[in-house]
Amino acid sequence: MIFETTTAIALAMLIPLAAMAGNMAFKDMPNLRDGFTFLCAVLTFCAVLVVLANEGNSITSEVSLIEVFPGIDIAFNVEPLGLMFAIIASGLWIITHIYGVGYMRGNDEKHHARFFACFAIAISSVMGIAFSSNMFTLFLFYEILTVSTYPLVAHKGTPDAVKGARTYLAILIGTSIALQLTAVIWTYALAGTLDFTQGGILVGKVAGWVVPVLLGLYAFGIGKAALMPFHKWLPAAMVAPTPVSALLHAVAVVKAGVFTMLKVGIYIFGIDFLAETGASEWLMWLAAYSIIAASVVAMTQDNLKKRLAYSTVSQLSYITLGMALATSMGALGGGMHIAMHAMGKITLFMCAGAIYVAYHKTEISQMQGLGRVMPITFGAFLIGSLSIIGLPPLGGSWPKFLLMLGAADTGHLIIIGVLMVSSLLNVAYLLPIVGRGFFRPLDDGAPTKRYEGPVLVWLPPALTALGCFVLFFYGGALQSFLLPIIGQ
Amino acid sequence: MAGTVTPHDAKTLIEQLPILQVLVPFCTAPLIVLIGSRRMAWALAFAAAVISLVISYALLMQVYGGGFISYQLGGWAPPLGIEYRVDAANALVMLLISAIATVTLPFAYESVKDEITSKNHTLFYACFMLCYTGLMGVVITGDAFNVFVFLEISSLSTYVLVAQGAGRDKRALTAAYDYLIMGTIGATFFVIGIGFLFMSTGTLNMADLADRIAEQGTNRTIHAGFAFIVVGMGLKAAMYPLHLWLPKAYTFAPSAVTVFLSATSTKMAIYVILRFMFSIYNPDFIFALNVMFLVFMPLALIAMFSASFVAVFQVNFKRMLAYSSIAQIGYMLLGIAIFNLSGLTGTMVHMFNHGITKALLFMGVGALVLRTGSSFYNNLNGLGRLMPLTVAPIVVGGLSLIGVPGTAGFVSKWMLVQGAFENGWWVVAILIVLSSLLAVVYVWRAIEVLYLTEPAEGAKMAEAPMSMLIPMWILAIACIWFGVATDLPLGAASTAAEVLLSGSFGMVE
Amino acid sequence: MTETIINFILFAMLISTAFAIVRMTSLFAVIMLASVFSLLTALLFVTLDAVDVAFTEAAVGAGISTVLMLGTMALTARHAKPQTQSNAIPFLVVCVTGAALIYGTMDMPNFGDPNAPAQVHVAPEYLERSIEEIDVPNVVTAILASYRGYDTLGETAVVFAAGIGVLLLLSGLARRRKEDEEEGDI
Amino acid sequence: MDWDFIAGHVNYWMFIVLMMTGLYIVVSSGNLVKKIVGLNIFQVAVFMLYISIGKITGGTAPIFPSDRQGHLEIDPTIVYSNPLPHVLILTAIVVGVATTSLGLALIIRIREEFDTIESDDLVKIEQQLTSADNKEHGEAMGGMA
Amino acid sequence: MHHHHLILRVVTKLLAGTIILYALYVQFHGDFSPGGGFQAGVIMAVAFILYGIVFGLVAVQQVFPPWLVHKLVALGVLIYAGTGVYAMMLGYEFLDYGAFDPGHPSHGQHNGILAVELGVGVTVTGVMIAIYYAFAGRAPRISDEDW
Repeated sequence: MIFETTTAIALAMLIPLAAMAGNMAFKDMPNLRDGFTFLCAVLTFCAVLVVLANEGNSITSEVSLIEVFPGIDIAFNVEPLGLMFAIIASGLWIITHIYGVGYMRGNDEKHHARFFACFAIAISSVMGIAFSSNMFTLFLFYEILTVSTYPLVAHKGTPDAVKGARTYLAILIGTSIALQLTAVIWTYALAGTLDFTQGGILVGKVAGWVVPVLLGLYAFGIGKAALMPFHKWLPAAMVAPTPVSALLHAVAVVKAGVFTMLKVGIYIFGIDFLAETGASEWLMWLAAYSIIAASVVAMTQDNLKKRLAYSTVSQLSYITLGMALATSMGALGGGMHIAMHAMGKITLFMCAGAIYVAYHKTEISQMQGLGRVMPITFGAFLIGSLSIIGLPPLGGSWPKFLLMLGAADTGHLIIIGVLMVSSLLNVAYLLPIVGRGFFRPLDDGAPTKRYEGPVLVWLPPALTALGCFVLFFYGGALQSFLLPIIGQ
Repeated sequence: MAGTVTPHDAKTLIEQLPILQVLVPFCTAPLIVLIGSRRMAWALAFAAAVISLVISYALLMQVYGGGFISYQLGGWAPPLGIEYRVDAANALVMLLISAIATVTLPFAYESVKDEITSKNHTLFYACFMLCYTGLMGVVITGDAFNVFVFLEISSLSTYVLVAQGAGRDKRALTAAYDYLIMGTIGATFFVIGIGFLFMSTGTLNMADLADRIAEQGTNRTIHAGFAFIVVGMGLKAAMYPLHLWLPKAYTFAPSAVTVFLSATSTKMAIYVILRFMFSIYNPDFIFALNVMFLVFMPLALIAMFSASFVAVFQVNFKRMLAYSSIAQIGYMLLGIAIFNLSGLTGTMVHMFNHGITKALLFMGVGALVLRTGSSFYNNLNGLGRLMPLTVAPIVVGGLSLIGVPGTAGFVSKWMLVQGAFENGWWVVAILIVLSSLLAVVYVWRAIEVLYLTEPAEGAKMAEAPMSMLIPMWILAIACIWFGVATDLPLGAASTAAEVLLSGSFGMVE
Repeated sequence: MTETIINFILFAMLISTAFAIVRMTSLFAVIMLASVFSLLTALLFVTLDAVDVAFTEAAVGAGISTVLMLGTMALTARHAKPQTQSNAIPFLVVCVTGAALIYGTMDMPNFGDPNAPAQVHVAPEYLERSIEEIDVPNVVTAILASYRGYDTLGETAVVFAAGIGVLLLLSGLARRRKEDEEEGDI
Repeated sequence: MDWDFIAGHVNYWMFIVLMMTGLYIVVSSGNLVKKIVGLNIFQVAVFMLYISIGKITGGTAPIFPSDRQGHLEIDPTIVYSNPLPHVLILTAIVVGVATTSLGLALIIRIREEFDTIESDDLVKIEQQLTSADNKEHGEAMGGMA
Repeated sequence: MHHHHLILRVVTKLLAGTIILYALYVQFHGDFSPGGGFQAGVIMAVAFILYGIVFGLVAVQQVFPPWLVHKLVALGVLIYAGTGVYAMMLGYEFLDYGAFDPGHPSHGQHNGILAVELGVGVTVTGVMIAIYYAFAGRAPRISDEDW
């Protein structure tokens, strides 16, 4: 035990803030600034690992910082799902930071200091989300995350960027304030508490029509989970520089959304309570619809990042689906998918960024034959794609398997069908990109010499692609790590 | 008594605090005129504000947990004499007013220099102190007629202060005139209301009024008195649809005046409404309950939506904020209409939180006006990059105005929504959050102008002077601080709400 | 009975003055009639035993206000434009307010009733105690300056506020010497 | 409503009629000076109502007679009217004149700046100024408004 | 303004003095008969205003310079408040005139009332004259002949 868990949690949130301060202070010294941020990223990851070492997969009691309303504190605790989320986010921050430095420099973007400072705040608030022990604290950091990522989306300052950022903000703030906040306060008024509790806090406090309505307020209010029809912000946010899309819109922000969704399902309503009342049935169907519809839309996108964004929308709904199935297996599958999808999708985004840095291509139709000149990038892309599709021996296969088990448990055979069809659709919109890259001839006048872009840009996706393999072999371990969330 | 020597316990300074609270700023005004020097004027005013702030904090701490302090002016026991009564409800409002005065004065120093002709500066500060005195006097007093007298002190000086904007835009004069007419009608309505109460009870002391109304029950005269008091004060509070004076007055008044007024004067009026409703009339008063539901709630909701909607379409930052104020007053009235502990706490805490938030935002506009000479959006393009230290607090204020979690504005909206749910008024709860979305739109518009548009070619803009930045940052930090560490405003506000709901002054332990 | 008759005559004069003011467009006439209105009010106050108030109303309403209004008139305009806009809304406002007021009078004690709440609480105490405690013949002065002396301080402050307000609007603070003025402009 | 009630209340109604006349002048009149006159009438009528609260039939002004040595004499047969409303109204009158003087000073300034003291002219001028503002500053923020 | 009739000017001078005397009477006799500081202040101001109307603004401002008027305005309020503060310093409540003569509170009350009435009188005189100066200092729109 190097630190107390409490200290480690505090550090996990404070170190990114130090990184922010560092970026402000060393505004005009790029190497010092970026080096310092890297150091902070590593330290943050270490702090999270300390928590892991200290607590393992136990659920600890909460540590309260300050009481805001009577009975509502800003408070933190450790719990497997959150800890997993924290590990992924902080770990991937290191890689994304390296990548980000390469991308921003290679691409001559402006306002580096502001960019990395906002990035750090976002990470800090993700840590807050991961460790919050009640819905209020979670909501607080959820909103900070929205606000701090807004400047990142609007980073370029072009009319397009401003418009995209406006959509981003309007939907995220709009849903969270109008629906989620209402739901949170309503929950408080009904249950008298907002603490995440095994088995839920609403059990016995509420019945009838209120349950599905409240669940609906949450489901749509958690706009970051990009459940249709509130998914538009995600494609809109693709105007952001790619490191933002990679970490925030494949890992931190969207995962904060589905993470919240799982937390609500597991600890606010309680899986059993949902199963008992059948309140989540409609949500399950909506998630299923979202999975298929977003995949179909993804196929029509020519812009690579947009296609990936729609793919994300679809994949996020797997997690929502897991919660809505209202079985242990579903919840577990949803939880695992947070990790697996993160690893796969960040790889894809970083590859997209690498292509942009090296050849300034954004549209899939322009990427003919590029695989021949950047084989590592396209190789990583292939691995990422396969993981998303869910083929063994890649990490992405586990959650799909568990979700299918869950669907079988509850006898929803159609859902199993949906999962199958979705996998096929994944194949249909992801693999052609790789195919085009490797097997089509290069466009006329395109460079024929092998060039992958700066090392800082191609190495990170290669690493995460490797991670997809590794996760497959640790799938079982991860599953047992997450068991406490379903009370086992 | 005459001719007999009665032993008299000398009053300690602590016991004298309630009167000193008003007296310190009060005496400053004539002193400023007597001395007649501009720098001394500012220094005196600031010193008085600081002293008064300390006193109000001390008073609040004395009544924080309930109970009240009574001070008999002239040594005459009420109801014969005038009484000051401090409990959690008015101590909180006094703390707000004195805190705002304390931060406004440093801000005013440069702003007034810029916006008002130099020969008027001395008198301006005297007038400012009178306005401040009047507000404090209204809030602290336990005598119904004394409310009117101090109300007029603050109103008259307010009219003059608003008119001082005429140096920049002559519409300040008509704004002041309209305000004068509306304000005087309001004050006269209030006097009529007091007259009706006096006619039915024979007393003017608030506590005594409450006792006598409770004893003899209500009648039509008392009902009508209630209506006139609420309408009269509603005019002052810019309660929809009596708000017509407000946008012009706030838009054209000098920046420092707008800062102070927006944060304090409407809050004072709402406090008076609360005081009369709850402490003088009994909360159980069925008559009032109907009024809550039939009048206050719809008007509050209309105000929240219509004023926010109008705010969205303004091209002038300052005017936008003025409309937003009307909407925010709607929230406070809604809290009254919700009529339970959470709702009333929401009203009290929103008075406080919105006070600091709005003061901050108007200060921000004032600072921008000082540097650019305009508060129109299209003259403020890209200033966030040119003067980051000045614009950043504006963003904080904007977030608090929306009610983003972690800011002061969130705490009050939370309490209101919670109150609505406790009543089972979930439609109202949803309307509250929906109207916050309109706030997102109008606030974000300002933020986009300041940050995401390109500044004019080669434009260079200095940061606002320190005397403005420091108050702005203090308020910005307060906006965040009170959004997280809520025990001061929320604790006091919930005590205040309990006091009010118990229908008395202080609490019977 | 005589009092009632006098009251009625005064009221008739007051109301006709007020109506005349509504109709008039010559500001000079309006101001003069306002002055007459004040004088009539002062008379009414005397019949209601409020001599101090009558004195003040005469000095203020008929005196100061009239002078100020005439002064303003000299600085602005002599005639008001005849009304063009519709009177429906003002009339409605007035009717609603009036109705509320009349509703309020329904439970009022009779005029001059010695047992009205206002006469039996607080007021008799002033009359009884002031002889001993203050020892001045004019009870109004006793209350004004002592029992409710704080209101009067407030009243003084209102006058003070009006004074500096007018200075702020029209002239500014006078200085004793030229040098002061230069100091003020730094 | 019996006769007693009417006789006992007709005074109040008279004052209310006066009040409403005053209020009507304020609300309906377009001339700024006349509005102030109306305000005065409105307020004075309210004062009358107050003073009439204090009146006791057969009462007299609340001033004690004093004997030759200056000692106050108390004659229990004399009924004094209620002095409290008088005090309140003294204050209110002063407040009223203070408001009037401020209003008039404002009118003088308005006349100097706008060259009119008629509210409909003022409204027109202000509308022109506002639409000029909107024209000049309208296209802030690329089409959001 | 200077070609007013001689008689008017002589009478005004006589009248002004008388009015001031009357004002002083009202001021210091207010507790025995109707009237007090406020009325006295108004009457006192009228004396100067009358003088100003007849002899012109410049003349009256020489007698009673504006800066002095402005100081009086402030002074009056301070006299009033100071009376109260003095009582506080003696350990009593603000404005408790009983403090001035603890052995005989009604005497103290007397003194206190005189002091505060003086304060009111001074302020009212000052304010009324100041307002007159302010109004008269503006160029009229309607000339004398048009009246």
